[in-house]
Amino acid sequence: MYFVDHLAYCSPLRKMNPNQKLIFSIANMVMVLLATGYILPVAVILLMTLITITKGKISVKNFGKILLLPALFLIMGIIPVMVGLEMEAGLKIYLTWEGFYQGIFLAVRALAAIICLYFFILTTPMVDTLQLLKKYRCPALIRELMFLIYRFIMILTEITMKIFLAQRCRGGYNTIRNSRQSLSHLVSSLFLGLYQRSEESQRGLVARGYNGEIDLLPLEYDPSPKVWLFIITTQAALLFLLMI
Amino acid sequence: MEQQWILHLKNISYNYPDGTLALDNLHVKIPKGQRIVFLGPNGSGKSTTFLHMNGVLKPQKGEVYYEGQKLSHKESKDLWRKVGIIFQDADTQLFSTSVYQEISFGPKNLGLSNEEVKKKVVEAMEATDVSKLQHKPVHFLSGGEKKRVSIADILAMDTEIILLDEPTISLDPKHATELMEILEELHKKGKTLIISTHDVNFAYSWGDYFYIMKEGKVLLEGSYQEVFKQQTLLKEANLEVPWILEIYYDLLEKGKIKAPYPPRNKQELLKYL
Amino acid sequence: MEQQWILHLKNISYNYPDGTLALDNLHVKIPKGQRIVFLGPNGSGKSTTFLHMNGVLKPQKGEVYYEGQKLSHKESKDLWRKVGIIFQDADTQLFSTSVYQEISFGPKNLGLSNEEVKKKVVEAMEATDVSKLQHKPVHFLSGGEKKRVSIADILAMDTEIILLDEPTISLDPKHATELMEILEELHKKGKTLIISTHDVNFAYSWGDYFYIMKEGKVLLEGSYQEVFKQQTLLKEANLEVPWILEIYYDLLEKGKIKAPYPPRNKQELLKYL
Amino acid sequence: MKKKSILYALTLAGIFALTPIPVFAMHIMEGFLPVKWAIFWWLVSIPFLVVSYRRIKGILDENPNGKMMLALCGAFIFVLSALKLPSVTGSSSHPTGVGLGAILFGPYAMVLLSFIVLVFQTLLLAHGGITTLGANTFSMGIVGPIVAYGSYKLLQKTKAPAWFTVLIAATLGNFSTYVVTSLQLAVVYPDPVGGFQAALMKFMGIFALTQIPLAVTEGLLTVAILNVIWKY
Repeated sequence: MYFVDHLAYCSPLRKMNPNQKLIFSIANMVMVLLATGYILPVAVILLMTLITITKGKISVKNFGKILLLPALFLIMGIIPVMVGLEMEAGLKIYLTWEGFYQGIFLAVRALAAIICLYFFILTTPMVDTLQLLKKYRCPALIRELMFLIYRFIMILTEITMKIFLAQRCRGGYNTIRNSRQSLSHLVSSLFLGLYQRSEESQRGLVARGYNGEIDLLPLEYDPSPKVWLFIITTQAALLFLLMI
Repeated sequence: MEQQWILHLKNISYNYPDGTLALDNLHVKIPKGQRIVFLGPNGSGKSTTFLHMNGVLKPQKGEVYYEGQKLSHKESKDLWRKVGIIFQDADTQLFSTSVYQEISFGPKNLGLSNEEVKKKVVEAMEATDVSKLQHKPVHFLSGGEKKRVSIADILAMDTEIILLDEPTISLDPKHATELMEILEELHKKGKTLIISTHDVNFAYSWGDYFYIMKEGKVLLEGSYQEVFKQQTLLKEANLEVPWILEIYYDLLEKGKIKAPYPPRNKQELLKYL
Repeated sequence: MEQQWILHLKNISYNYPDGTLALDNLHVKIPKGQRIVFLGPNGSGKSTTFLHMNGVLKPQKGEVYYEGQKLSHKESKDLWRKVGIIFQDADTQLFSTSVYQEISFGPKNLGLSNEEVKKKVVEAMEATDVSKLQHKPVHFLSGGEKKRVSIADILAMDTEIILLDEPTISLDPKHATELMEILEELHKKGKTLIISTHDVNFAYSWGDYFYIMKEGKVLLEGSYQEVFKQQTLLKEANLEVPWILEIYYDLLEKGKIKAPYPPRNKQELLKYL
Repeated sequence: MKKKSILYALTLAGIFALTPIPVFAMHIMEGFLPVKWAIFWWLVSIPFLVVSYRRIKGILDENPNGKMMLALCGAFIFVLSALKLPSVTGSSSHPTGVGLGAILFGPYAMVLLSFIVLVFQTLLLAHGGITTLGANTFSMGIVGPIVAYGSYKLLQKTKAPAWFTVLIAATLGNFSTYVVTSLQLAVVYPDPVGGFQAALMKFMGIFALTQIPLAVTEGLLTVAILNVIWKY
C-alpha cells in the first residue's frame, strides 16, 4: 500500500540477508558523511544507484520518483547555506562562491547518503527490518510496539482510504472548506474507532494464547560469504578514496 | 428508437497503478427505472465499474454517457450528484459522529439550503426507519442499524441512480427483508437500482436485467430468461445456477412439470408443482 | 450412560461492561467429533458464547466443563490450547504482516520447539493452500486469501475443537466451496467443528446438531429433524425455513411426495421428486 | 489485492501522501548533518527516550491490555502525518500530529511514539533519515509535544475558550518543531560573516515562516477533531 514498502516486497534483493544489507548501507553512509571531497560521495552515488537498479530491479522511473521526495527539503536546506545575510545597515542578501560551493557539496553528500538509505529500504521489507531490531538488542517492548504499529498502520490506512472513498462519493473534498471539514470528520472517526479495534485485536491474540509477549518463528536468511567479501572490498576501496 | 438508457459506459478500460487490467473494454447500458444486477465473483471488476458510474474513477479509455449525453472529464466529476453508491461495508462508509450529521453530509455538499437539507435528512431517516437513532453516535449502532444509516446517507441525496455493493452480505434474514422493502419503495418511485452481488438466488428473483462479469469483462447480459439458461457460462464465472431453476429444469427433464416459463421465485415454483 | 460431551457450558450468564445482558443462563453441550451449528440473528450472543468456549471471556456466573471435568478459572484460561476460534473478520485476527510468522504465533505459544512449530506451520499452510503466499505481506492478500490464512492460524495449533464465526460471509461461491472441503477434511480427522451463522440453507445441509439462539438464550436445540420442523420457533428467532424443507413440506401437504424423511440437500430432494 | 488497488488508485488524486511526489517533508533529510552533529542529537534525545520508555513500561505493567491501544495510537499518528492537508496555497503539506498527540496522550508517551513514527516515516515514506533521527526526534518528539502540552495546560488555567486553547497549543506545537529544525541547521551551518545568528535568520526565514500558514491549518484541524472526540 505504501510505495516504498511495495517496491521492497517485489525486489529480488529481498532474499538477501537483511543484516548484510543494513551493514552495507550504513557503512557506506558513514563513509559519505566523513568525506571531505567530491570523489567518494560521487563514487557511492554511482555504486549504490547501479546496485539498486540492476540487482534490486527497481525501475529507473520509480527510483527517480523516490529521489524527488527530498528535493524540496534539499532546495530549502541549501539556499540558506549558499547565500550570505548581512543585517547591519539594513538587510542585504548576497551570494558568495564559497557559500555556493559549500551548498553544492552539501547537496551531493546528502544525495549520496540518502541513496544509501534508499538501497536499504527499497530492498528490505519492513518485516525483515523489524527482525533486525532483535539482533541489535532493541528492548522487547519497543520491538513489539513497532511490530503491532506496522500492522495497524496498514489496517488504519485501508480504513482511511475507504472512508475517503465514501466521502468522495458523496461530494466530499469538493472545495477547500469542504475538504477541511471532510478531513476532520475522517480523522475523528478514525480515532473514535480505535478503542473497539484494540479490544477486538486483543481478543484475537488472547484466543491463541497471548500472554503479553509476542513470540514468533524467525524468518531465516543465510548471510552469504560472497556478500561479506564484497562489503569488505568496497569499504576498503572507499577508505582509500577517503584517505587521498 | 431504442429504449432510453440513463447511463452508458462505452469501451471503458482501466488499469490499476500496479499494471493489472481491472476493466477490459467494458460496455454497459443501464435502462432507466429498472432493477439491474451485476453478478460475478470477487475481483471480477464490479466495484471498479461502480466507481466509474459514480465518477470517482475517471476512465483511462472510453466514454461515459448520462441520459444520452457524453460527459467531459469535468462533467463526469459531478456524476455523484446523480449516482449514489451504498458500500458493502457500512462500518467504513460512516464517518460522522451523530446519525443526523452523517446523513446530512451528502445534501450539504449538493449545496442545498439548511432548510432543504433538514427536510431531505428527515425523509431519508423515515424511509429507513432510523429516526429514533438520529442523536445516537454512529459508533454505538449495531450492524443492521449501520447498514440502514448507510442507505439513508444516499437516499438523502435523492440521486436518480442508486448503486448497492453486495447489500445482503452480513445481513440476517430479517434485516435483508427490510432492505428489500426499502428497495421496492425506491423502485416504485422510479429510481434506477443497480446491485452487485454473488448471491445468484437473490439476484435471480430480484433483477430485471443482468450483467455477468468475469475478469473485467461482461461475459453475458440480458433478461433473466436469457441469462440464466446459459448454465455453462454461469459456471465459467464461478457462479451457481439458482436452485429454483435447477429444480425446474430437473422436473422439466423428467416431464413432471409443464409450465411454459421457468418460475421466478419460490411461490411460483410451488404453484407449478 | 450419556453420550460423550467434549465441552459443556453450564448456566453461563454474562453481562457486557455497559450492563446489557449478553448471555442469559446458557446451557450448551458439545458432542465430540460432530458438526455443530449455532443459528441466530446478529446480536443473539453467538460470538459471546464462542469466546466463553475458548476461555477468552470468563463466565461471570456458571461453569465450564471440558471432557467431563469442571474447569477452575485458572484452567479455563488454558482452554485456547483445546479450542481454536476463527474470527469473522480476518483483519482483526491477523496481527502480523508476514503470513509465515502469523501462523507460527499459536504453536509458539503452545510451547513447542522451533522445529515442531515449523512443521505445524508448513502443514497448516498446505491444508489451506496458502504455501505460495507465505512470503507475501498480509496487506497484499485478497479477502479470500486472508480468510484462508486465518484458518491456517488455527489449524497450526491442532486443537480438538474449531470454532468458526460466520465463516461463509463475504466468500463467493468458489471460495465457499473450498472452505467446505477444508472442513470436510477436518471432520474426517475427528475434529469437533462449531459454526455460527445466520444462513439457514447452508446450516441445514451441513450440521449434525443445532442450537438456535435468541437474545442470549438457547431457544431450541437438537438434530436437523427435530429443530427444523419447529417453524414457528424459527420465525421467532428471525430465521427462515430452509427452502429445501419448505418445498418438501408443501409437496407433502399436496400429497405429491411420499418420502418418509425430509431431504437433506438438493440431490436428495431431486431424487424424491 | 484488487480492492486494495482501487483504493490505491484513488490516493493518486487523494489526500494521501503515499505517492512519490515532492511534498513538504520537513524532517532533516539523511546526510544533511555531519557525523558529530548526528551523534550529538542522538545523545540529547536518548535520555528523553529512556524516561518515556520507563514511563510507558510502568503503565503497561499495570495494565497489560494497554499495549494494543498504544500501538493503535502510534499507527494513528503515523496515518495522520501521512495525510495531505488541504491548504489555501495549493501546496500540499502534512500535519505533524504533534499537538493532537500531546493533548490526547500526554508529552511523556509522545516521545517514544514520535520516535517510532519517525522511524516508520523514514522506512515507509522515505521522509527523514537514520543518522538524522536523533535530531528529528528532538524537534518533533520532544520540543513540539512539550510546547504544545505546556501551552495547552497554561492556557487552560486562563479560562480561555477550549477551541482557542487547542488552536494555540496545536499551532505552537507544529511551529516550534520547525523553529527547532532551523536552530539545528543554523548551528551546523553558521553564516561565514554573520555567524550563528545570521544563519538562524536565514533558516527560520525559509523553514519556520513558510510553516506559519500550515501550522495554523493544523491548529484549525486539531480544533475540529478534538471538538468531535471530546463530545463522545
